[in-house]
Amino acid sequence: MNTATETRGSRRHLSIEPITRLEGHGRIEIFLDDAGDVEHAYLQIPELRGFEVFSRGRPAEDMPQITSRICGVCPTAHHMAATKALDDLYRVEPTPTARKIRELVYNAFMLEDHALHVYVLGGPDFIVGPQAPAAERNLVGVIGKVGVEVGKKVIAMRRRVRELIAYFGGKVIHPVLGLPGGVAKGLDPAELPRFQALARDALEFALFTNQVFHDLVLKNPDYVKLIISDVYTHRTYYMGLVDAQNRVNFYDGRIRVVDPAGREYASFPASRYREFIAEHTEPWSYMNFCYLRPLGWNGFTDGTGTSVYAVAPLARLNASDGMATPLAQKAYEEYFATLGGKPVHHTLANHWARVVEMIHAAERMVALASDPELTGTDLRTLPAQKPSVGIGVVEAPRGTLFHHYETDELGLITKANLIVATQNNAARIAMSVEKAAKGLIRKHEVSEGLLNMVEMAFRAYDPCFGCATHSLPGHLPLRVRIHDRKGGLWRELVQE
Amino acid sequence: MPKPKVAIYWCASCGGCEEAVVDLAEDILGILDAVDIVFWPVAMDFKKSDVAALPDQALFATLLNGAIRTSDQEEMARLLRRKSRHLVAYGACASLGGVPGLANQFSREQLLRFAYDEAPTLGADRKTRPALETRHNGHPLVLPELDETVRSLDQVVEVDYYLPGCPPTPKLTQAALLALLSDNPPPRGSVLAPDIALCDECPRKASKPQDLSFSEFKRPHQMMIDAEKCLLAQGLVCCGPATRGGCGAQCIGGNMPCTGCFGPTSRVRDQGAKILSSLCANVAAKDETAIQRTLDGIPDPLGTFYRYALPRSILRRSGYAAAETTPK
Amino acid sequence: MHDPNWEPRIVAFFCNWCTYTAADLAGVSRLKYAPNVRIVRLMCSGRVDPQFILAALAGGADGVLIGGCHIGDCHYAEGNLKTLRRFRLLKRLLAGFGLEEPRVRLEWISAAEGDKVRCVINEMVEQLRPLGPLAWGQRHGAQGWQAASAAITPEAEAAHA
Amino acid sequence: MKYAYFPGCSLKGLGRAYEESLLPVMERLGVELVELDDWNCCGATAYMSIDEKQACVLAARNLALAEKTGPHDLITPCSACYLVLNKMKHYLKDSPEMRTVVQRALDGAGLAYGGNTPVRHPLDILVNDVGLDVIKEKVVRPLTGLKVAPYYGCQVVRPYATFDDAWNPTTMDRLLATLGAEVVPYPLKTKCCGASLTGTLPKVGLRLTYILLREAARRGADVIATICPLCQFNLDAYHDQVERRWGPVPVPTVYITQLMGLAFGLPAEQLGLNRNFVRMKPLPAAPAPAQSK
Amino acid sequence: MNTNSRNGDIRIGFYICHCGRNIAGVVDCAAVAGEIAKLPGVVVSRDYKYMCSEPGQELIQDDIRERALNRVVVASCSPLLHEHTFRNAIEAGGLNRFFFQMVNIREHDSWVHTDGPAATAKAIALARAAVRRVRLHCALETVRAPIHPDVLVVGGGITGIHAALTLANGGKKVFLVEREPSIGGHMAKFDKTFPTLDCAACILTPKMSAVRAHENIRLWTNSEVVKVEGYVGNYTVTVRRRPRYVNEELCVGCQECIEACVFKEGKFPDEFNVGLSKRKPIYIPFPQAVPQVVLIDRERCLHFKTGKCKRTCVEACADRHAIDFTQKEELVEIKVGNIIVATGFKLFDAGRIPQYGYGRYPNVVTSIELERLVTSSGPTGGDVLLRDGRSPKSVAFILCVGSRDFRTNRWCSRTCCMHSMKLAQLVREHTDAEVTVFYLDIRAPGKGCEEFYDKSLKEGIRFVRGRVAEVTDWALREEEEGKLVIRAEDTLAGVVRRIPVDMIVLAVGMEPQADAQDVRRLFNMSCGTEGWFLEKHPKLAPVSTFTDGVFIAGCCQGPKDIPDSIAQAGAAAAEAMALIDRGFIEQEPNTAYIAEAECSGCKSCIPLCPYKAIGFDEPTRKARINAALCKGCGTCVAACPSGSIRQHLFEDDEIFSEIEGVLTHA
Repeated sequence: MNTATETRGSRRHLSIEPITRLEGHGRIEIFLDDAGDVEHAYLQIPELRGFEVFSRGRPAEDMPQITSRICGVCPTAHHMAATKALDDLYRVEPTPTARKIRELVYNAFMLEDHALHVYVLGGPDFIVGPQAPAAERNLVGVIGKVGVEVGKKVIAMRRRVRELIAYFGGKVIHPVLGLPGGVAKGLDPAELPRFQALARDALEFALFTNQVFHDLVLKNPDYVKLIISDVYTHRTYYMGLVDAQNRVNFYDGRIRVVDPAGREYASFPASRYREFIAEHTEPWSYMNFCYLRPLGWNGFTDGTGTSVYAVAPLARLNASDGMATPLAQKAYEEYFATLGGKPVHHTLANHWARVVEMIHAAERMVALASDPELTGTDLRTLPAQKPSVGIGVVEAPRGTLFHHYETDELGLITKANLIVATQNNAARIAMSVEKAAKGLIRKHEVSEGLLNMVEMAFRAYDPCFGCATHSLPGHLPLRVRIHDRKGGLWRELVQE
Repeated sequence: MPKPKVAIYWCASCGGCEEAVVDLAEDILGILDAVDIVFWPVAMDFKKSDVAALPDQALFATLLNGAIRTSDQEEMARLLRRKSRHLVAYGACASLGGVPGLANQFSREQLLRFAYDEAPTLGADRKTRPALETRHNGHPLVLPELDETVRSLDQVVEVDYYLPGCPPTPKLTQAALLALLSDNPPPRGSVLAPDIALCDECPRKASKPQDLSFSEFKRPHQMMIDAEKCLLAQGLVCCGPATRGGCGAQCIGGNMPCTGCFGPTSRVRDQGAKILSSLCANVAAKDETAIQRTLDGIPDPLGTFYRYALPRSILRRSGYAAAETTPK
Repeated sequence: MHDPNWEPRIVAFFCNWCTYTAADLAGVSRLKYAPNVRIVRLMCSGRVDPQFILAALAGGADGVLIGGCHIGDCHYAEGNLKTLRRFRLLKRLLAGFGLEEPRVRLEWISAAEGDKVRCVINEMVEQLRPLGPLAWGQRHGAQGWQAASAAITPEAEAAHA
Repeated sequence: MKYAYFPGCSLKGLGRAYEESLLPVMERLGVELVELDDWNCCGATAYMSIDEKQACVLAARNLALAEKTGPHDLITPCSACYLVLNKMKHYLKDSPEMRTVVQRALDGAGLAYGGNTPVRHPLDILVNDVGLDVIKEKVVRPLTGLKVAPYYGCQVVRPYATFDDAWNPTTMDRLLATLGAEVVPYPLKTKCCGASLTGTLPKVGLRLTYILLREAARRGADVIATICPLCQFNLDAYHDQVERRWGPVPVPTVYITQLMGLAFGLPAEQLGLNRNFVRMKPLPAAPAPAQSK
Repeated sequence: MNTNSRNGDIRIGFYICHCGRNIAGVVDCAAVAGEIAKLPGVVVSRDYKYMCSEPGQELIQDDIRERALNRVVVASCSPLLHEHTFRNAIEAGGLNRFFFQMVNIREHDSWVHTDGPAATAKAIALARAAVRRVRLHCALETVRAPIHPDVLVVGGGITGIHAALTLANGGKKVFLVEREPSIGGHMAKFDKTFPTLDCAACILTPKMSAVRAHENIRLWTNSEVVKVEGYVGNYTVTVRRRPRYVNEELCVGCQECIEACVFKEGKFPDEFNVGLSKRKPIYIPFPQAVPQVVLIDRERCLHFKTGKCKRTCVEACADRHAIDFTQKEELVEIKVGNIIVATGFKLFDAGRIPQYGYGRYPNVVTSIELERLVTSSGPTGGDVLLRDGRSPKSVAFILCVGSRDFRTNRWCSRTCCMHSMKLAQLVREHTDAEVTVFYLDIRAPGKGCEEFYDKSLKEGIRFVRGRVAEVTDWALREEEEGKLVIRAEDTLAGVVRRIPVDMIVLAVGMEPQADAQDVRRLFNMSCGTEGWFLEKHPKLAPVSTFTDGVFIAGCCQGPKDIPDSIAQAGAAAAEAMALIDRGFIEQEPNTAYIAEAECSGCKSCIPLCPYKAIGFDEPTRKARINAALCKGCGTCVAACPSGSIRQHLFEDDEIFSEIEGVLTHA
């Protein structure tokens, strides 16, 4: 690979390194035609960490802690998916108390993770502004825009929510609470008031965030135009976890898929995920691209004939019939009303959908925190059966997450398979990037602002290549490289 | 006088170490008063060239997290080493190799084979392999090559300090930065955490009997775990005695055993060997079969004792792994 | 294929009271055995820290032999039992590291069994031959633990400087 | 109880009476013998001394067949077979070189031998597996008053004294006592019967035979009990020549299994007793059943 | 002079010993010295003929002074042999005795290898390791522990008796523990002793009574050692004293009780007469028994079995009240500084060689049985008789029964030849029988023994050389009728003989005691493959064991005749006395210690210590090691999960550097 770098180095290329603020790394290669218009763009993921492989031989009960190391940003998602896979593996139901603790922790996690993206990772594009200089498009920039007080509020809220996770999980980054049939630690009733107060504040915070989003984004016609502009639009399938009433649920339920017209295409339990999901390999990327198996791989195409689907906030809202909590439901309705009904195909709408979900998560926290069963002492159902296969699913902030383990009868992993959020989105992300590039880069005209807008197409998914490349080791920065017709490198945008 | 410049960089990591820095929460503002974070990919837009342009030693310190798996990472590690007065291996992966270091038990080929030939969710086009160089629609596309092994940072460049933990706690992070900024920084090579095993600070220390011997090793899912009593005394494998303290016994606080993310004390060269040594010595059984039966309670010694430190262990990686290399 | 004049190198950890003495007896009895073994004397096989075994393997040994008193005969009552327990799990661990079975071996050899020293060493050398050099350090781009531990135990290294 | 059964050539030929008595007796005791399918020469006779390797391969084939038929011990009534098959097991264990020769040969025949199947002698099985008490129960016609000299021959206990003492074996003594017979102390239990010499050095061989017969007679034995077809034939077939040189020594030699058959109340002719040159006298009058208890 | 190791400048002296040709014959000593000279810190590197010699040691001492050495490495023989010598030497040279490391290139190299270059390479590797290691050595002080002046002697045979008397006469307090009810052992059963044919009783009895009488000897018969704790100088021994149901203090040995016993006649096989006579449930082992105290056989005594005995014995004992059915077994704990083990041997069981017909043919007897027959105090009053009372016309001895035979015992029992010739002569004295001795080789190396052999020949005893094949009772010829027939090859004449005789004597060899293995563990000794207790060195330390303060003497160490046993008894006594009179022992300071600040108090080490040397210090919540109790095995060091326990002389870094050293290519 070094040699390759050198030969490229010998070519004429400039590097303006624009893409950051996403966990893990990727690379985009853009090829221009003679006219200087974009002919093709490729999203490349250059890592492989091999979690499935080095999980082999490990005791299954260690998986929630091992797989959480796939991603330190959403460790709780992996931890929970793994834990649910263990429930399935040992055929045990978590006790009511345990289930509620898990849900409380999980919603708290969704809230703070979304908050992170809204205020630190994706948000700045809007809050600070797409055209703003790079150096300002970050937390500090956000603080500059909304004021230190808000900044402190954001930080404090995140801290408190994460303290709740840490209370149950021991640690907030890579928690340890999950065990088959329950959780390792219960809630001391003395702590309950603290968490109830927190839940209330969390809800207030979510609503405040909703307000901020309305004030800074929706009140700005340019932004709204941008969101619904065709450059950021793709007609694909959408996938998400829903409860019995087809309402959004992060922790549990059936997997529902709707087609580009918003009609239910499939609804299935996690155990059947292999029938609906398949991975496609492109020789030019380490990351496999997921598609709907029954439809077959039809390339990076949207609209009719596509087999590409999306996950994450936008997809979850599309795939559901509503939210399970009142305020979130209200926001949900406003969201679709504003954006022209279901399904919403606008990639940038992910940001708003994220805010809607924050409200939902906060409302769930309030409900759970006031549930008498939460302080119960019956924390575990001990496994009695010999293990063989276990499949678990949750909605990670970045989309549907599958953990699938097979073990020998000692419960040692013989086979593991993981489908993570960003992988589900990979094909659509690639398309979004190419479309944005085609739409924005014309006649050799490239500005950092334009490039950031290409980048936005990408960042809206809050893609986590740390996750996506769970199957890939080490990692590389994302580069955008623009090549001319002769294949020579024309411009390179690199983020180390 | 300008504030000291600090860089934070990641290699083969999960982003948890970034989160750990973010988890300084309000305190991050305090740190931003003391130092300039000039380079932090996850949260700020800055350029490699900015760093390259700096004179050597210009950075006061670099907190580098993640293990080393690709030559790009090695290149960045060297660059940052050159630019930094203090290079800090931040977190378990940089210090010890970390959980992804478990990949050292397998070969790169095994990793690729699963991902592209064997995974149950692969589609009709299974067995397509990513290629280092391909042409697509006539466009040349290249991918970096993966190293055979995961390496800890000090196996690539000289490291001045280690900040252990998966991830390090905000408390330690802050303390570390302050220590480095102080007039008499700790001696080079030191690990910026207490050099004493976890039991010292474990809230359950007193509940461990003095004559503990193991007639059985239990696995956490097989039993109800007493929330007060020493986990070893409950027959669970807790790596606390062989693991550096300083984390505040968080996992114990979560009522689960220590898995060793802070690595060994300075007196130990191989964390796994040591925990194995002490656990086994205290097995109660006296005859071969009984001993075997007891030890069956630890079905995966490698994964259990080297959860974070395989690349940094004495043997570093599996022999099979070395035996099988990816066909080019 | 490896260098034809390659000879297996075995590091042996012998307890002072039984096996080391047995090796002395082998000498006094002028028994002849393969010169491939390097004996490190410890007071008891219970002192054999698994780290020593790993260090030997990583440091260039092709095999490691641990010798102690027979069970029940330990000069320190039960030191050898502790060795046995460690050894059992260590073998499983080393299998995980992909180390061939014959490379690490535990033998109970009493002070009287000079001939057993001869047999065991000869046998082990023959078992190692077909396996070829372990060369763990080179194989893994490390000079074994010496490089690996450079930073963590600076004082230890300084001592060798 | 189930065993793989290797009769060997003798039990189908000269030693037919042995098989004729062994099978019904074992059946009485509820012991199932499954004759090996397609067994071949055990490799004994002169073969062993001419080409040891090939002899071993022959033996090994039988053992391989036995292993194929299942996890049962192999029972070999003929002392020669018993010895050779056991010898083979030791060879395979001790001599890597022999192991390779044999394995290569077996591969050729699509067979394999793991060295597991134990090779056992009926005497061993009767005393140690079946047990004397079980045998006692089956005795309906105790051999009370019958004086028997137990003769083991040279091969069952030497060199592999697996189930009895090499110098002073006693299993047959105890078995005979169980049948109600009177066991005469017979110091020549394991002396050579001369069989191996009668062919080559008739003089020497015959003398050995004579010594065995005479000592049995002097100690008042009505009959010599044996467990080896070769011994039985040798002690039974040369009475004429013995008589010519030293005068008559009319002691018959029968198989232990034949005596068991009688004790179990099986008719003499079914036990092949009529095949003897020197016939055994009919048993003394049956005692009252009370005594048999 | 720099005493403390690490940072100071290290000046190492390396010395390789030729040991005459012992080492130099195989290892190229000069080459080794040359290689080692190149190593950092090595300022002197020499090879010399005999390092352990005066001039050899002076060589080192001069270098220490003139070249300011502060570390010394000697490559020669085993440290178990000469480490002490060299440590003393460098100490005398003004260096702390632990700035020393020894390399074993004789026992572990030159003596076991023939390939010169390979042996030389090995020597270099081992030396390099030692040089790396010695750099890290620290100055240490040896610890002195006092020695308890009392001695325990285990076994009351002639060996134990002599050892006890020697010590007692030297003014030491001795505990003599004997398993049997009387001391005297095998020798007490003998009629006469070879080659002098003087009466065994006459020389043994006085010594036995001397033991009884000696003020410095505590004699405990009917007793066994059950537990031994501690170490040289400070052993704590537990002795089980079995009840004899007769009070030793009160019994005067009048034996009236035996007369009075409800059993009018002896009914049970008499152990002392190896079953050739009968005794009563209350009895005295033999007339000269010491102590002269009767005892009651609980298994056989009516009182114990039925409770319905008239207790005529008690009446007979009258006002002496010596008989005490209530006696209980007691455990006594004693403290001693040294232990002499003289537990003797057991006779080979002739039944293990069925072809000799022992047990089947009544007139096949063992040598010890015959010994009792020829003794005037024996069951037959000294008449050698067949079981049917006839006097034998012909007697044959079979030698090496169970000895010099791979199927039984491989060793020569050393005494059977002479013992059998003695018996043969006695048989000739007592009867007019023809005597034939079947032997493999006549071994008569002892003083006066060869002469004794000549005497036997002169007296017309026939010797046939050859291992007897079998003994039977079937006759081939007339003259064999009704006799035992020996079949043997006469290897001198080259013919197989059948020899009919009336009586056959099996000269059974000696074997280790049945419980030798338990006894060995009890006293922490080793056994040779044959099962005899192992001496520390076959030549230089024949009565010492690998456990300091535990000595062995007599036949428990290997077959011996009486003079040799006595000699060893004296030697062992002298060794013990030497230690006692020195008053203290020096202990290796190889103890484990805890780096206080580093210990996390995880308690993993505490249960590991067999000596309870590790405790938990509640105030500091850390482990603490009591150096006085630590024996330096290092098990806790290897086990300490945080590496916070270290061991003097065996520090982790020292061992790592040794490993590194043997593996570094030259």
